[in-house]
Amino acid sequence: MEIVYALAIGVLTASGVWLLLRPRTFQVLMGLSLLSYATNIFIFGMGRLVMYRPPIIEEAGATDPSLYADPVPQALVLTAIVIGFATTALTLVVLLALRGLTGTDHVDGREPES
Amino acid sequence: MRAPTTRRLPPMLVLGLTGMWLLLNQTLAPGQILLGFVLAVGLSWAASTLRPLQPRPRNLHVAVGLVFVVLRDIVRSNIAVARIVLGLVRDRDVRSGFLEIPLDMRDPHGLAALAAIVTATPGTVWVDLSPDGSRLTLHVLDLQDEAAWIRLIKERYERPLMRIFES
Amino acid sequence: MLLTLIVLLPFLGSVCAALLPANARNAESWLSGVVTVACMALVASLYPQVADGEVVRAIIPWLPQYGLTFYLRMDGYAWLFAMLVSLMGALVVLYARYYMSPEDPVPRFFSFLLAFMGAMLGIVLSGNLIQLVVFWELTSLTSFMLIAYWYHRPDARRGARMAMTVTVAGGLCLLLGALMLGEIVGSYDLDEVLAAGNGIREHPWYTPVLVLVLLGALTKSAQFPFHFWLPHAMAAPTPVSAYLHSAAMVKAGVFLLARLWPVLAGTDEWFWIVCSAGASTLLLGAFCATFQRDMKGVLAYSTISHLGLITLLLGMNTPLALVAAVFHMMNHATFKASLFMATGIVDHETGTRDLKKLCGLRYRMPVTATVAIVAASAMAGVPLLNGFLSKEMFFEESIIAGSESGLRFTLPAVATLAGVFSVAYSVRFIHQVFFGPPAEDLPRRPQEPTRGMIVPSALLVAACLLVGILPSRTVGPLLETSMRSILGPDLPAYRLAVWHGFTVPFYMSLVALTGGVALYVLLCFRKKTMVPTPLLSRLDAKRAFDVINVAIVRGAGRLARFLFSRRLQTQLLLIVLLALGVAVLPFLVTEWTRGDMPLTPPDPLFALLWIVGAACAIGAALQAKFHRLAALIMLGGAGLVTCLTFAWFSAPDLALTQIAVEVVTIVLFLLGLRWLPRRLAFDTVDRQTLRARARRTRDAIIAVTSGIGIAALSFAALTRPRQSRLAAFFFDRSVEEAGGRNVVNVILVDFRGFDTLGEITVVGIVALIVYALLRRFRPAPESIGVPRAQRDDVLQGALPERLDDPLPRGYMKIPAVLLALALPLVRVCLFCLLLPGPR
Amino acid sequence: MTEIELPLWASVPATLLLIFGGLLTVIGSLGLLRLPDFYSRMHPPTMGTTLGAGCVLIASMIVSSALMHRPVVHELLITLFVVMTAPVTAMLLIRAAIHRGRLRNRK
Repeated sequence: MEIVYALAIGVLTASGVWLLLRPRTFQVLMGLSLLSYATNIFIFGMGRLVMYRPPIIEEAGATDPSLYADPVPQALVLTAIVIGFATTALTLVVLLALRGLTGTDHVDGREPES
Repeated sequence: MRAPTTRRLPPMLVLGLTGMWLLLNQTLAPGQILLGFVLAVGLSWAASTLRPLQPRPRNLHVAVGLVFVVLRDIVRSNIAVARIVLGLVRDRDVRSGFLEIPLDMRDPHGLAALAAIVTATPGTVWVDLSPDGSRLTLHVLDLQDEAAWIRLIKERYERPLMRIFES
Repeated sequence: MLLTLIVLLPFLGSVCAALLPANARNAESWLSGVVTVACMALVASLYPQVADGEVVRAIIPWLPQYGLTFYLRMDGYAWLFAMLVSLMGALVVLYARYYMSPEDPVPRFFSFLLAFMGAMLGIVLSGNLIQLVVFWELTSLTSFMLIAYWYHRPDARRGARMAMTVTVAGGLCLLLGALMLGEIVGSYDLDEVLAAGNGIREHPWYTPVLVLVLLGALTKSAQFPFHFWLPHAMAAPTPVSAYLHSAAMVKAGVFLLARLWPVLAGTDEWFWIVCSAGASTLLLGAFCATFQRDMKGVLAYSTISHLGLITLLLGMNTPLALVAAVFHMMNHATFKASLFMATGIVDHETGTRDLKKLCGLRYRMPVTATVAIVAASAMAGVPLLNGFLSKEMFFEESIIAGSESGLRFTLPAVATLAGVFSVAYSVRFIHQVFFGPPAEDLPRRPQEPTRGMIVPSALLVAACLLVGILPSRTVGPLLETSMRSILGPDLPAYRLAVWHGFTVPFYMSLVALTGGVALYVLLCFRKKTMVPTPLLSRLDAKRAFDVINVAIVRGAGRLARFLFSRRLQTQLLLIVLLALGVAVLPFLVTEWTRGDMPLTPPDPLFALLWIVGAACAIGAALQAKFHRLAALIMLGGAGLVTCLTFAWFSAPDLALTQIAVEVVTIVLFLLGLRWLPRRLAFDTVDRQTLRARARRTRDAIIAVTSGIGIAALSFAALTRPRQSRLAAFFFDRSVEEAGGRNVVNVILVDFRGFDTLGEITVVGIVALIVYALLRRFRPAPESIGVPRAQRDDVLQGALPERLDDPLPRGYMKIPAVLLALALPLVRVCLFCLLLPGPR
Repeated sequence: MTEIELPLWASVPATLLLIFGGLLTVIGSLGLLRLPDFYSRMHPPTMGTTLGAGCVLIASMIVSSALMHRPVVHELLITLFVVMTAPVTAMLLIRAAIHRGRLRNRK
């Protein structure tokens, strides 16, 4: 399980970084999204992989943390997802505006000379 | 079809939304009913600004009947398509194609209901509606004789829908 | 606490003054006058305590564990300066009321003037080194604003910038010095610092500390080689010059030197550095002042030279010299301020300050003339005036110090020479402005100014006379207390008297007077050499300053161009590489090990899921250039798999959020696609140059490396047991304290509620930005037209031809109806999720 | 996942319904593979969305009602939404296909 998980993070990161280094704004945007997936899963994984034990307390009183998944990374990731969405939307609009202003969708705002 | 500017609350919509609210909350508590009603009124008012024309369905017993007809047809056509897919129809080859149906119904909600029915029954897909709304194009998986299909659509679905929405 | 009030009052006043309407000249001046007078009264009210030699303190702890407290202390010396500052402030305010013309925006002026006064009082009264430096910089800032008051004039802007640069740079040095002092002493408390004099002098850091502090002080009080900013600061309104550049700000430097005198002075370094700076400034200033055309220029250079005199005195390492220095600070403040005011009057009435043009004003402005003459002669050191006394003491000290330091003749000679020049420029100042035939070609017809402008300078001149005639009765006790507060018990006996008998200093001042007059007469005969300043016009410190400025700016630009690339691609590459390097480091230090936690059995379904997910990710990476839609769909696939992963490892909330965000993001992307340029594979494939291929390989290597790295990292982390006390904390608390069973939600909305609030704020800000960007959205020309997919519909007339058409026609009709019907239902569901139901 | 014993009257029909729905969906997907052209491929998946989904929903209704000891009818809403949204997607897919066909004819 852990191996699969780690590999998944790796693949997501790799493709995200690759896209991040591309010259076209759209590619960079996709790269950002993929990277944010990778990051979220990574942070989430820091709470270790726990199955069938969502951090929802069944009965009040005696609560043993080892019975549940770690809620802290989940909370962090929840925030991260929303913020990531905000940034993605922002980047998208910015790149559209850039494309409208500069007439190109190259990240540098102008086509390379070569 | 009324003018887009006038806003009257569509009663059906309000009732439907209230019922839906209760359904979601799984209660019949008076407070919930009231809340749902207020919510429904507000929402359907908002919706009526977005969507000026309102359905005025009548004689609902027809609708009940129609529902059962449609359910039966769904089961049937499922089996039919399954047989086609699994290649159980040896005796003849399956010829699929487009089918043009002249329409008498103009009420958009009726048409919407028709579209829902047509898509819900496997074997027929709604393709196109001519801009003037006089001709409907379907794509039928197993198009044996077109006349039968046209009759089926008009008899089984269009007439009751017209009775519901346009009478 | 009175002290706090003294410092606070001007700042409050400045805030109020800034809020007054622009044309409320009287209100402004009343406000400022009240504030300044109140400060003066407060300071005066503290005199009895101070006179008994006790130190008034006000301590407001701020970060006591770091030795940072807001600490005000007032001893005799501080009292003297506080008095000086507030008194001058009051007079200047009165003067400025009449000087400023109605069209000047007075609120700015008065508010900055008051702020400056507050900062100055802060310097004088602060008992904490850091705090002192803070106020020090505050004075630099406010003086910048005041010099640039007429910011439409380029010379004002330039002068302001120059003064700012020099003084603030000095202030930074001072800050460093203060920090080192604090390190040496172990506390920034001024009392302890003053107590630790010997320890500091023996400390190895002594020399750097001394140099740094001196840099601060000398820049502030315009000592050579930093003197050049003061003449250019004369672009300020005359009240400002009278206040900042004669009485208050330029005195801050020498004030600090005298304040730290017990700590830093008494060594040879001190003697040589301070004395050389002082002496050179003294001579240079006096010399230049003799050849200025502008009245304010003369005054500026004479101020420089007098400050040099004070510095020289401070450098002499003898208590008496210190006494003389402090005494001369006060005297100089009085007569120089009154002279500035007189200059302002002349400027105000005649419209020019040019010594060439002005002539014979005494016929039209007798009162001003008298005032100016008395003040100028005080500056020249004519007997029966305060300038004479301090100059006598100066000569005397120069002899003593010279004999001690082996400069037996140099120092006295320098002193006398400076005296000669000062007499010369004083005489010139007066003679050319007020004597001779009345000038005709003046911009305005001069007459006596309103009483309000005369009174302040007249008062100051009266003070000069009083001090000059009855020194021991007037300033004697004040000087006594202040000196006692600096020097403590070992205050030498000295005698403030007009007549010391026929001593060497007396002859020296005689020489100075006669020589000065003679020099002026001599120069009058050879008028053509008057301007520009002979043999100094070539080496212009200002030009050097400008050159250095330009050099610095250029260098910065070059450095930026060297370090920083405008190209986002390069920047991203650098960032990624940096992150990669940082991540690699730990692997290099400690070899990578897999944790000892047992692996959970791999679930084939999960593996399958992630095979799909990986395929989606890679596909998106490969397709994003030419087939955006496909890439987008695969991105959605990857997101979906992520969401399922969350659900799988028991994080239902995450799964829900992820799916919602996923949908919205994809929809947004789809909306955006329409505005992006078409790019087809075949029109760029042939441009696969070698460089492009190399770049792609490089990027691929980077990407794969980072992927492997993060995979290894996460595997290493996942296989180690986690120890987190946080989880236990939240589990214990969430039901009792927050009354929620879903711990994640409880954390978000309850324990870390403020984080969530901030997050919501971020989202709101983003929404605003998006709105702003889209309002001004200008699509690219080729994507304005109807998209290809809709052209046929246009041909068919399937689009609604009127906007108020309730429904589109043709094939889009039914979807419109259905969605419009579905919308309220969806809304109901959303409300149901929103309102906390019985669940 | 806490194990709760499901009463027989609920488990048997639920199981049957699930099997039947799954079967229908599989057949639909199979049709997606086997049928020749796009338009006819549109049809079989509808089985999954109509009867298949219906069976699954009814099963889930039965099960959850049995678990909560009260009738649970949320699934009706799901049916409603499916019925309302399915035509839209179908129509838009068809439109895309038609558009593509037009393009191909132009070339």
